[in-house]
Amino acid sequence: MKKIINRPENVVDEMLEGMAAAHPDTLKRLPDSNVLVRNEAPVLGKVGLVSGGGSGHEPAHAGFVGENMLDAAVAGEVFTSPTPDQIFEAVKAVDSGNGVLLIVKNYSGDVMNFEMAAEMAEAEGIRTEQVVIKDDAAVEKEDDRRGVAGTIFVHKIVGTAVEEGLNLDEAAELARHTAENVRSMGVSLKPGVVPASGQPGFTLQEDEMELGTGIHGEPGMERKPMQEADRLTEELLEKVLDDMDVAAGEDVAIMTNGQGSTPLMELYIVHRKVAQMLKERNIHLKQSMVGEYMTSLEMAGCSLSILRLDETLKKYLL
Amino acid sequence: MKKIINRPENVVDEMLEGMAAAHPDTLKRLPDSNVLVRNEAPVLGKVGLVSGGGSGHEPAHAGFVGENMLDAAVAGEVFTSPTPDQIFEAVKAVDSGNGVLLIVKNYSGDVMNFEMAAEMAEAEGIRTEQVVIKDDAAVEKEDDRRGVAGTIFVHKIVGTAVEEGLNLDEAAELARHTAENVRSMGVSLKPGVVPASGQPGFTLQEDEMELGTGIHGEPGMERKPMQEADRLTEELLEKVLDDMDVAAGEDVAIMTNGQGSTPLMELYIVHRKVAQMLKERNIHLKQSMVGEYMTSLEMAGCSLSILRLDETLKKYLL
Amino acid sequence: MNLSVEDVKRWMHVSNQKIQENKEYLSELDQPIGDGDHGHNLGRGFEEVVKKIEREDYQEIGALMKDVAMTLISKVGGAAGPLYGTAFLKAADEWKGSPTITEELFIQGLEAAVEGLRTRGKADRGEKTLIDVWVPVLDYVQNHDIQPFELKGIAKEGMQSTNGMQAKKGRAAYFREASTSHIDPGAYSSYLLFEALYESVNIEEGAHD
Amino acid sequence: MNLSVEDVKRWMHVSNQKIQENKEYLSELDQPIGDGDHGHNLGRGFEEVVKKIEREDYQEIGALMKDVAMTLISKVGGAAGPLYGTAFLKAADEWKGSPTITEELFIQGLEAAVEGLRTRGKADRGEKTLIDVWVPVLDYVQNHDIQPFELKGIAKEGMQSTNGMQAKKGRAAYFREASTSHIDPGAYSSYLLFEALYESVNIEEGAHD
Ligand SMILES: Nc1ncnc2c1ncn2[C@@H]1O[C@H](COP(=O)(O)OP(=O)(O)O)[C@@H](O)[C@H]1O
Ligand SMILES: Nc1ncnc2c1ncn2[C@@H]1O[C@H](COP(=O)(O)OP(=O)(O)O)[C@@H](O)[C@H]1O
Ligand SMILES: [Mg+2]
Ligand SMILES: [Mg+2]
Ligand SMILES: [Mg+2]
Ligand SMILES: [Mg+2]
Repeated sequence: MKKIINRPENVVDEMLEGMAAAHPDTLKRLPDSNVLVRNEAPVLGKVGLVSGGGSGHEPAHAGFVGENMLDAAVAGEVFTSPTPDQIFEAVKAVDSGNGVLLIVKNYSGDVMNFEMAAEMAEAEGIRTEQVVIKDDAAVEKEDDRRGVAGTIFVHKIVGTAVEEGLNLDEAAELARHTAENVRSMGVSLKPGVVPASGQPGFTLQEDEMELGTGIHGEPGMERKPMQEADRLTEELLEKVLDDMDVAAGEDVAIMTNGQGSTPLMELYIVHRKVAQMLKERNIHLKQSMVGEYMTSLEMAGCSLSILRLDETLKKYLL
Repeated sequence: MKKIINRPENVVDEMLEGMAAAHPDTLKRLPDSNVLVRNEAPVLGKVGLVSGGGSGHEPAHAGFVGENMLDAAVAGEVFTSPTPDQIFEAVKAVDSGNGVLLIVKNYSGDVMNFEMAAEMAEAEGIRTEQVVIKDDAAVEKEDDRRGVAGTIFVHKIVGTAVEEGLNLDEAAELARHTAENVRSMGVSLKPGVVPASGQPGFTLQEDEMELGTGIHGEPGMERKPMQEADRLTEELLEKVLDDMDVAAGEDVAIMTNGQGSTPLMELYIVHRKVAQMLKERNIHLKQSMVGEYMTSLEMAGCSLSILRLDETLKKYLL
Repeated sequence: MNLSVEDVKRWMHVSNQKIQENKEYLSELDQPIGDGDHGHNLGRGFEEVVKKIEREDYQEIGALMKDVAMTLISKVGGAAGPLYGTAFLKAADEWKGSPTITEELFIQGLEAAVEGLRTRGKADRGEKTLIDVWVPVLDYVQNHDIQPFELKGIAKEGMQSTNGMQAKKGRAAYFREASTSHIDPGAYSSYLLFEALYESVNIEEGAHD
Repeated sequence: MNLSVEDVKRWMHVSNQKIQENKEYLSELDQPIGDGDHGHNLGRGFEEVVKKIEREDYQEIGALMKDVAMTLISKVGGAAGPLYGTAFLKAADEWKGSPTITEELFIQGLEAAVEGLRTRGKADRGEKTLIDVWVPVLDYVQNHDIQPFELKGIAKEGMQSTNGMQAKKGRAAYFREASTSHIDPGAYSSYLLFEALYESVNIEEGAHD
């Protein structure tokens, strides 16, 4: 597997350096850290918003740092949660005295590292709240559900809301409310390759696909013969609609997310079927996001995330 | 090669349907055509801006339809220029009586089809101007240079300028001026696969890369052993800097463009080196665009496009 | 060699047959020195051409040829669409109002077509394009009694001559030296059109025997 | 079994050696039921641990253990970082101010560490995690005279017992039935730590013979 990198152990550092060099008007890198912080941070009077996770999911998370989004993003090694000291640096950098909300994806490592960071913050007198996102409809048991692409909806909605003055408890409440209304389901055709190992995370035959794959290439519900776009879209969309009992007449937003190497052409072919199916069910598609939001290196495949919209969510999203 | 599609002959149609369904607030599809048009078109008093080309380069071109960008994008079959009748439909839809500027990439097919469309428009009394973009520094002879990712700079700058009231001649002049100050150079690691044939456009060994590849996978200057990111970036950037004799003290914008399946992580690693090199040469990096702007299906690799900025270009770009 | 409306229709039908039969081969020729779509592009176009002209009742050849040209223009795309479209459109102008094409008209039509190709493609002989078939064919008809079989032979020679040329125009030009020792796909498809002309006239003559 | 500052330093050195030697193996264990990084994560951390503790002069074990814990916390990441970090940090609290760890202190430290692991990981025995090594080891030291060799054996049994369990916590849980018939990588690395303890004490005892 060919990669445009230098030494594998430097990919995260060099990527962050590149991001900081590319977007000096928006963000800066905290010295000696893997934290990218919005230039204006800490924004006076505003609750700070911090997210993060392993690297390899770009543009998540640093790509979502900015106005109406995150105040800081913390990058771990590739597919490895960031460490508590780094998260804590981010918390300190964005706290304006109004506390900091941590948006965490439900992976053991992420949950534990953010929890430890929160303990460090508490010890220093900084208030934090954590919201753990569990949007992956592929997993049955609610507690085990992973946080995947739907997390971006939470960033966006809460990011906008805190800009308008919500306090920490209100922000946490809104984040939980948003998370409850998000479901995601992914399918993968080809794994990504972690730079350090140079090995694919799993193997699939030419005629196979894997339904419900996680964002690090962990396996999902089942391996199936490859299907055409419309059948595959039906499987994904029906799963998320059913899982949340979306009813006729409701309003939704949909993210059709590419996992890294799927051409945008294919994402739009999928999205076309999504729009058709929603129309048939009289569900109103109020907003579409089609592109790469939460990737897994060069994994091929896509995920659908649905957000059920009520008046509150519409206010901050649309 | 697995693809998320239905029937290969329907990919363009279904993609366009998906785009229209996803972005109803921005654009609409002209009935029975492969043309996506900005909702407000024809914008009163404004010169119309039309571009297009084969499909498979998404988000180019329909992804750039909107305010301060294109009024319409015409999609051909995959990697095949659109036909004159389709381009002519686009011209008619965006002409508000102020004429239409056609931004064409320098490929025989594109040039000829746009030329015929312009003849059709002339026959109907619609004034058009064509500007042919030749930004590919990989090709020696200026007339043979292809139009590649740097074209997006022209869309953006002229799109903004016509919004501010430039007339057709001024717009064409600005487009030519922009084009003269753009150079691009690409490298590919892995070809894309055209849905109709299911075959890769070319083959490269695990340790090979191809410098100067075109956006349909046509070959470039040379095939070389795979290099690490910094060396590869040096080759690309030196080529474009030298080709345009960019001198110390000048201002530039850089687009680090992914060709389809290259992780954003890698693009930022490249961009980091770009920023370093420019700094060393005392060339000022005024704007960075890092991401997928002009792809070739799932081709792996990247291209660098440089725009030398003078006061006029800064005014419309920054 | 006089061509009636029916003859020209048959020419187009046989052309379509040949293009479809050679679709994969034409795209294969386009693979090493282009983007591998020439056969598919023309296949898409000629399929529509025969559909279109079957539906219509033509009184003269200009209208028929114009339909052929417009269909190719709107269905083929790429480089081949505007080139063949322009060629047939220019010929249609010459043949407007004529229910039969005489040898003289045929030559005039071909002259106009080649002129159109040159202007549209800004290409000349020896640049490894379909021009390398059309120009020798024009040469031949201008200077000889037209024998369809000979005309086909000339087209074939032209097509074969592109094997060995370095491409200067179109996508193939990016392959530089590597473009040599391949037949140009556009030259091959042009050869097929002239072969189809020979065969449709031949069937015709056979039928009258 | 009494442990001096030097003993604990040696324990950490031997632990590092074992982790580095088994880095690829640990990541391989993590491949089929995780994301294949466990060895690299711990390797990165323990390398820093020995660098850190080499530079410092410790008067007591609490400070030494705290440095170990904080280094693991800040260098490992993933699930293993906070787990091992928490375990060592809790033990460090128990060992604060003590220049030597007596058996009693050792037991207290281990109790605190396991308590920390349980709270941090919200996991229990039988869920195919490193807990399945730590809990039996704690059981053993609470109920027997500590024989480092036996302790190592208990750790090994615990590690082996994870082969056959279905994972309920961590990434491995997503593999459900497929996670059975694999050794848990965290259990294996925990076994290595206890093996390192045995070997460092053994060298020590050997050295004193
Ligand atoms: N400028 C030109 N002048 C004449 N013929 C050309 C020119 N450019 C391309 N061609 C012809 O077109 C053929 C390629 O057609 P096709 O593959 O359908 O289009 P594209 O190159 O756009 O994919 C070439 O083989 C060549 O004969
Ligand atoms: N909730 C948990 N409780 C206890 N141990 C856990 C838990 N989650 C994971 N582990 C342990 O961590 C190990 C995986 O560590 P590692 O691969 O470094 O982290 P990650 O899973 O984040 O890649 C597992 O083998 C398991 O022993
Ligand atoms: Mg990991
Ligand atoms: Mg083509
Ligand atoms: Mg072609
Ligand atoms: Mg792991």
